[in-house]
Amino acid sequence: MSTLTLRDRYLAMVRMRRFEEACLAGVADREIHGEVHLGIGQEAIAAGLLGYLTDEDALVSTHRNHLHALAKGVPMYPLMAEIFEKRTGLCGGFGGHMHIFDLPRRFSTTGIVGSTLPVALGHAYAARLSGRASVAVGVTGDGGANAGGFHESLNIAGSLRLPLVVLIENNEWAISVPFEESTATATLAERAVSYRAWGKRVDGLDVLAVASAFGEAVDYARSGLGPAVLEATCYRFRGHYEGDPDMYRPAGDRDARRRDRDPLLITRESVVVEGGADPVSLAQEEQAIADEVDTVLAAVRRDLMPDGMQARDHVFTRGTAR
Amino acid sequence: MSTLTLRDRYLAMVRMRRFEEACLAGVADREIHGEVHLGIGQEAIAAGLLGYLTDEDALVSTHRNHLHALAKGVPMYPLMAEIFEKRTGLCGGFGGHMHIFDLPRRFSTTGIVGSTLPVALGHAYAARLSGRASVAVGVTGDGGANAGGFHESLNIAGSLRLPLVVLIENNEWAISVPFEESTATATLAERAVSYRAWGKRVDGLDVLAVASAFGEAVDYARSGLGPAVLEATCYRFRGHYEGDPDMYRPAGDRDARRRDRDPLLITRESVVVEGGADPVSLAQEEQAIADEVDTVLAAVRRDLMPDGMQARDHVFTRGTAR
Amino acid sequence: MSIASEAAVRNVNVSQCVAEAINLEMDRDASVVMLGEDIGRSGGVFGTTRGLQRQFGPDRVRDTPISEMAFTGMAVGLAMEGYRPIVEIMFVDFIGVCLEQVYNAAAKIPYMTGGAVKMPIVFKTAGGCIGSAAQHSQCLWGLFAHLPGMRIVVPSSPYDYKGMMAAAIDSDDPVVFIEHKGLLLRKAGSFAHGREVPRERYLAALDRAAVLRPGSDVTLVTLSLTVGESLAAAAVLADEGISVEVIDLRSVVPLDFDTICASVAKTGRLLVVDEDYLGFGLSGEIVTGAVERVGTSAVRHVLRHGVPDVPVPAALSLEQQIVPRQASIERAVRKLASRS
Amino acid sequence: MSIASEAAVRNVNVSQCVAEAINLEMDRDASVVMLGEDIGRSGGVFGTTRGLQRQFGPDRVRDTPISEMAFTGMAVGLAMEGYRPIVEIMFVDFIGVCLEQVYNAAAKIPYMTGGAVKMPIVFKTAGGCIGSAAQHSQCLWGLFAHLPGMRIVVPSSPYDYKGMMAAAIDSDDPVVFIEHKGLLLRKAGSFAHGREVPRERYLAALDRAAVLRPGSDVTLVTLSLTVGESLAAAAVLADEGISVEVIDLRSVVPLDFDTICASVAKTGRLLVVDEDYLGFGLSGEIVTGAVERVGTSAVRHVLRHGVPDVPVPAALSLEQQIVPRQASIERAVRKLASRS
Ligand SMILES: Cc1ncc(C[n+]2csc(CCOP(=O)(O)OP(=O)(O)O)c2C)c(N)n1
Ligand SMILES: Cc1ncc(C[n+]2csc(CCOP(=O)(O)OP(=O)(O)O)c2C)c(N)n1
Ligand SMILES: [Mg+2]
Ligand SMILES: [Mg+2]
Repeated sequence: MSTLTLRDRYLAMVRMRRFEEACLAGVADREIHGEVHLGIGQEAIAAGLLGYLTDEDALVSTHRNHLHALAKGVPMYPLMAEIFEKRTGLCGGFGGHMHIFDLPRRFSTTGIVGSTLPVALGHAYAARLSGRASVAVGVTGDGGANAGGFHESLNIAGSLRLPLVVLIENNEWAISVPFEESTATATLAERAVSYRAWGKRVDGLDVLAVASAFGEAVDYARSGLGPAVLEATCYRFRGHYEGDPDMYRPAGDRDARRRDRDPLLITRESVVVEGGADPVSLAQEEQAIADEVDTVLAAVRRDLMPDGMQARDHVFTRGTAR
Repeated sequence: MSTLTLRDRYLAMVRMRRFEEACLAGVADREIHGEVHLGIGQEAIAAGLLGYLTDEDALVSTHRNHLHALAKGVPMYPLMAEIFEKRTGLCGGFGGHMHIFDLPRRFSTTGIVGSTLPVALGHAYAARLSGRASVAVGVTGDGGANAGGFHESLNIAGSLRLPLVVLIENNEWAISVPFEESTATATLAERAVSYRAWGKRVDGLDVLAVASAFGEAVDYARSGLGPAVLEATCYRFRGHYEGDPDMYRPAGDRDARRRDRDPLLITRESVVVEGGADPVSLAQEEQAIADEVDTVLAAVRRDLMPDGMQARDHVFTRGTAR
Repeated sequence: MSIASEAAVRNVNVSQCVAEAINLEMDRDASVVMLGEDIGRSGGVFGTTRGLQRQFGPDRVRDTPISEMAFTGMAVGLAMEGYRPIVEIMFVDFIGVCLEQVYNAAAKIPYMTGGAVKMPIVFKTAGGCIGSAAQHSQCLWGLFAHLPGMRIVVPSSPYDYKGMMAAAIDSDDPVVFIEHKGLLLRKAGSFAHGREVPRERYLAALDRAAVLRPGSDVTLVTLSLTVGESLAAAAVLADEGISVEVIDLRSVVPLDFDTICASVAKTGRLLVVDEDYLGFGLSGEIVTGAVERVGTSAVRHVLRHGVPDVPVPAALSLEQQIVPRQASIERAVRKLASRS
Repeated sequence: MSIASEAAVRNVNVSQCVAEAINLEMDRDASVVMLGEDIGRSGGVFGTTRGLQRQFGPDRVRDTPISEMAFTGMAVGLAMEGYRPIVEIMFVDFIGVCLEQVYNAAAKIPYMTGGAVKMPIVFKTAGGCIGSAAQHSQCLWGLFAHLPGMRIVVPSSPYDYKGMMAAAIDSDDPVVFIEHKGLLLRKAGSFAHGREVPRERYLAALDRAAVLRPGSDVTLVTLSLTVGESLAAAAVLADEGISVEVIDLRSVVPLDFDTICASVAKTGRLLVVDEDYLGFGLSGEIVTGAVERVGTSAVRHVLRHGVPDVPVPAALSLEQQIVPRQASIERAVRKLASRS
């Protein structure tokens, strides 16, 4: 188990929420011109990952990747700058929100659903080849778990006992398709047996429960026993992407979930009530985080877009394949 | 349970073996110019299917499909003619051995591993749409069960409770890769739980055991409970394709398996010893089957190849898309 | 094609035209069924299937899991059962997870069976650049076109979106129907061509190009969203004294070379504007096909304007440099017109 | 390229040349690893990886399950870890199950990262027709070539199979390396060109075409197995008084237009012979690229000879009608040479 306190994790969640809100502002002001998928409401999962991974461990994420990037230690500034399509971004503005790459931290993403696990499996195989006791985390949503790559990757990991940790964020929806309608079983964790994998389902609004289960999963994989499947349940607070009219979910249910089951509020309550945190100093720390994010946002907004003249760079043929 | 006797099934197996041997002759004489995959040694599985399916039920098979075609009632003559690339074949010689289609019998094949189940799922969905109480059988080898389509198709079948029967012929090898090396679990049938499916593993050399298990699987699917996964174990007697040097399997083991565990010999023994069959009349029937196949082979050999001038037919653009 | 009177222009967007076409086909033919992600409960991420599930039920308008290999294969099985499936691959960029069933099964089965089995499947998908970077901005009609056995339909106007979808469903051949994300939410009234969309069912030809604007200096061949951009460019260029004949391809396979060649024979200058990758695709086929038919002496000058064989970048500043739009089309025409 | 003295021609087949190249690269660079079906224990269905697993162990030469999506993706992850993976897709026809990781990940990541991440992956695969019908006979280099970001390498001689495989592994760009099933088991001594294969390591250029036979009447551009067929055809045609310049492309992306255009400028007649589907692919790109560079007046006559946009049929009688081989190439040259 990591040495992080509940308060640490809570503050990380605050930082994540503020980060997503900064992105929201970028959408509202049309600074981000592509589509954006936010993880608001799912912070307890990402914050539960903290403390278990080093730069030697890999994490491969999805279209909904910002929180995982932060959890993996990707610095906020170049991350936000990439999402804002700026030349100061991690990829110089060539990648954008769905294509975040931070090689030194072994963090990458893809916008194609189901494509994360195969890449994570490659990192897990690299660990084997290089004799490193590292793990590779592949993230998928509940929807992505129905793609063929899930099966292929877990079977390979199981048969070679590779250190692959599959983190399923089950937020009950894949765009407009509810989990129960698209999945044969009641849980996704129970599929673990098909791959001789460790499997567990955890309440993804409970950051400590996630942390403890993720710690177990990582330990299992790291010790060479094979892959682990951790399913964390949660709820997508916003539309699938910013701009999604989200008419397919009962509005009453959605509003109630957001009001009554916000992981940020739940965790804050624990920090104060059970952890006995001083509300004043907590509020100060929250404010400091908000200020940090605001400062980054303001700076990113001042950054330049990439130079259009470079649009043909970075392909070996330089746009003259022909 | 079907009304077929063990003797009926045995004779069907003899017919299948003789059919494959006729194809072998076509390879030896270079009449078949493409690659050919034979099912010798796996007859007890195909013969176990007999009696449970009608033309309303579909069967989608693989590169190793001849026995399934015969089990599905595809007539021997146009089947063999197609394998021999003749104009009298099921597809007029356009398809060939890996692409056998008999639409009235709802039988089809594909040469792409893992692609059978999605197509079978379509047939299962058609049963649902049309209100037919039919089933769709999708065949795969042990190797093909590791392809993504296996997972995707079974999950859909499980969540919609579609009448899909997945028949896995586990012959221990996928070309040169042994089953245990490519698969995380000890059996494939145990994956059924991931799809809320019926699942069973059966000895695929025991034709009655296959028949009874297949009957159960079909009943389960037909009654609307959802998909069924039947894994039948067997052993690939010959190289993966005709011409395969097959140096990757220990020759001693292979020879012993072929000698001691030939389903044809095993079943014949049962027919005689347990079934009390008269060896003389049995031999006569065997001979009659051999004669039938020989007659078909001789006729197919006399048939013409398709007219080369038709090579651009059957595509709407007639080879002039441009 | 004349511009309809405003009275006849309905207040519909392109997605509604598509939904209307599918609706009419499903209504008249019970064998038409639809499979795809988010087509039912939500009516499609762009609304091209809105209302269909409510009308025809969840069995005929099936929201699938994210399992493209399985449900494209289902369409093949359904077609063998006599159904006429429409499969939605949400974005064409995702075809890499399920091309197998499209090109090795659906496209080949009619041929592999010596004509015995038809594959009346529509693969409906959205392409084109609206700012979503490398994995969500591609067109890829050139990829499908290289693989024989499929019609490739790429409409540009509200009228064609409806009429060609109806004809695609009606066709016994497999059809890849590629919508442009940048057109789907546009109102019919905002188009300069094909604005008038009848309420009733009609079929638009699947294999004819359309001369949308006659001209004498340059033949500009294009499709999809860049048709509108090209018409706008042609209007500007006319003021500069450059007469551009704008041809809307409508179909990529087959190509209507009669229309293309008649124009090139007249102008001697051929410009292909293509939002797909430039190399090894549509533009090379059109130039070569024209040269093969009318000879190199008749095709005096050729120019291609398309995405210059790089992925689509995220930042607008980069994207604008590589995706053909009105201003860059004008530049291309001027360049070609200046050659003699 | 001169024909080597018999003494220098080793008794190896093309597959052995490939295995030798991989062996030498794996030996000098521990970051080279290989993934694929049947590459280890069996040494490859055509023997192109024979002996490698014994030498380098099962971790570096990994027999995978039939899970192409997973193991092509593994290569992407491995490349991000600093490895140089070689992935074998047994037959190119199977690319439809895993194109996703090839074109949306490997091919785009260098660009999507603004040059920060390299993808030194070789996708090694076998194409070409040897009688196995519609799903096992395709070439498909035109499909890959349409998608930017990958080198497409298609050697024709034993020398190039070895040298270009070495260069492909050595390259920091993703490379699709397409072998021809009909060449892999042929002995070096049976080739008319590139028969001499050094034992030691060497790299052959990845982006240069080769003029294998000079000629003055017709420029014949081709690649892979039809190079040998074309050389044989050219010898026959020489006796008839037709002088054919035979160019072996070697690389499809990038194309070496310097070599092509120099020849066309001389002959004025361009024939592309392509075993891939004719439409929307290599031949259109070559004709158009040549016209763009030397102008329509210099390219007086063009002709394309390839698989006429139908799947490959099973029966030999049908196959012979659509797959280009020596006799049909001769007919095509005669047809083009007769035009003036
Ligand atoms: C192969 C593929 N199919 C479809 C899509 C379109 N798509 C993007 S996100 C998404 C839903 C994903 O659901 P889930 O995995 O549950 O993740 P969530 O969005 O809920 O976080 C879909 C269908 C895609 N990007 N890739
Ligand atoms: C997608 C795909 N990958 C690889 C192949 C090549 N291939 C053909 S059969 C085969 C082995 C199949 O093994 P299994 O499923 O166990 O069937 P068996 O041959 O043993 O009957 C392979 C790898 C293919 N046809 N399709
Ligand atoms: Mg979800
Ligand atoms: Mg097997």
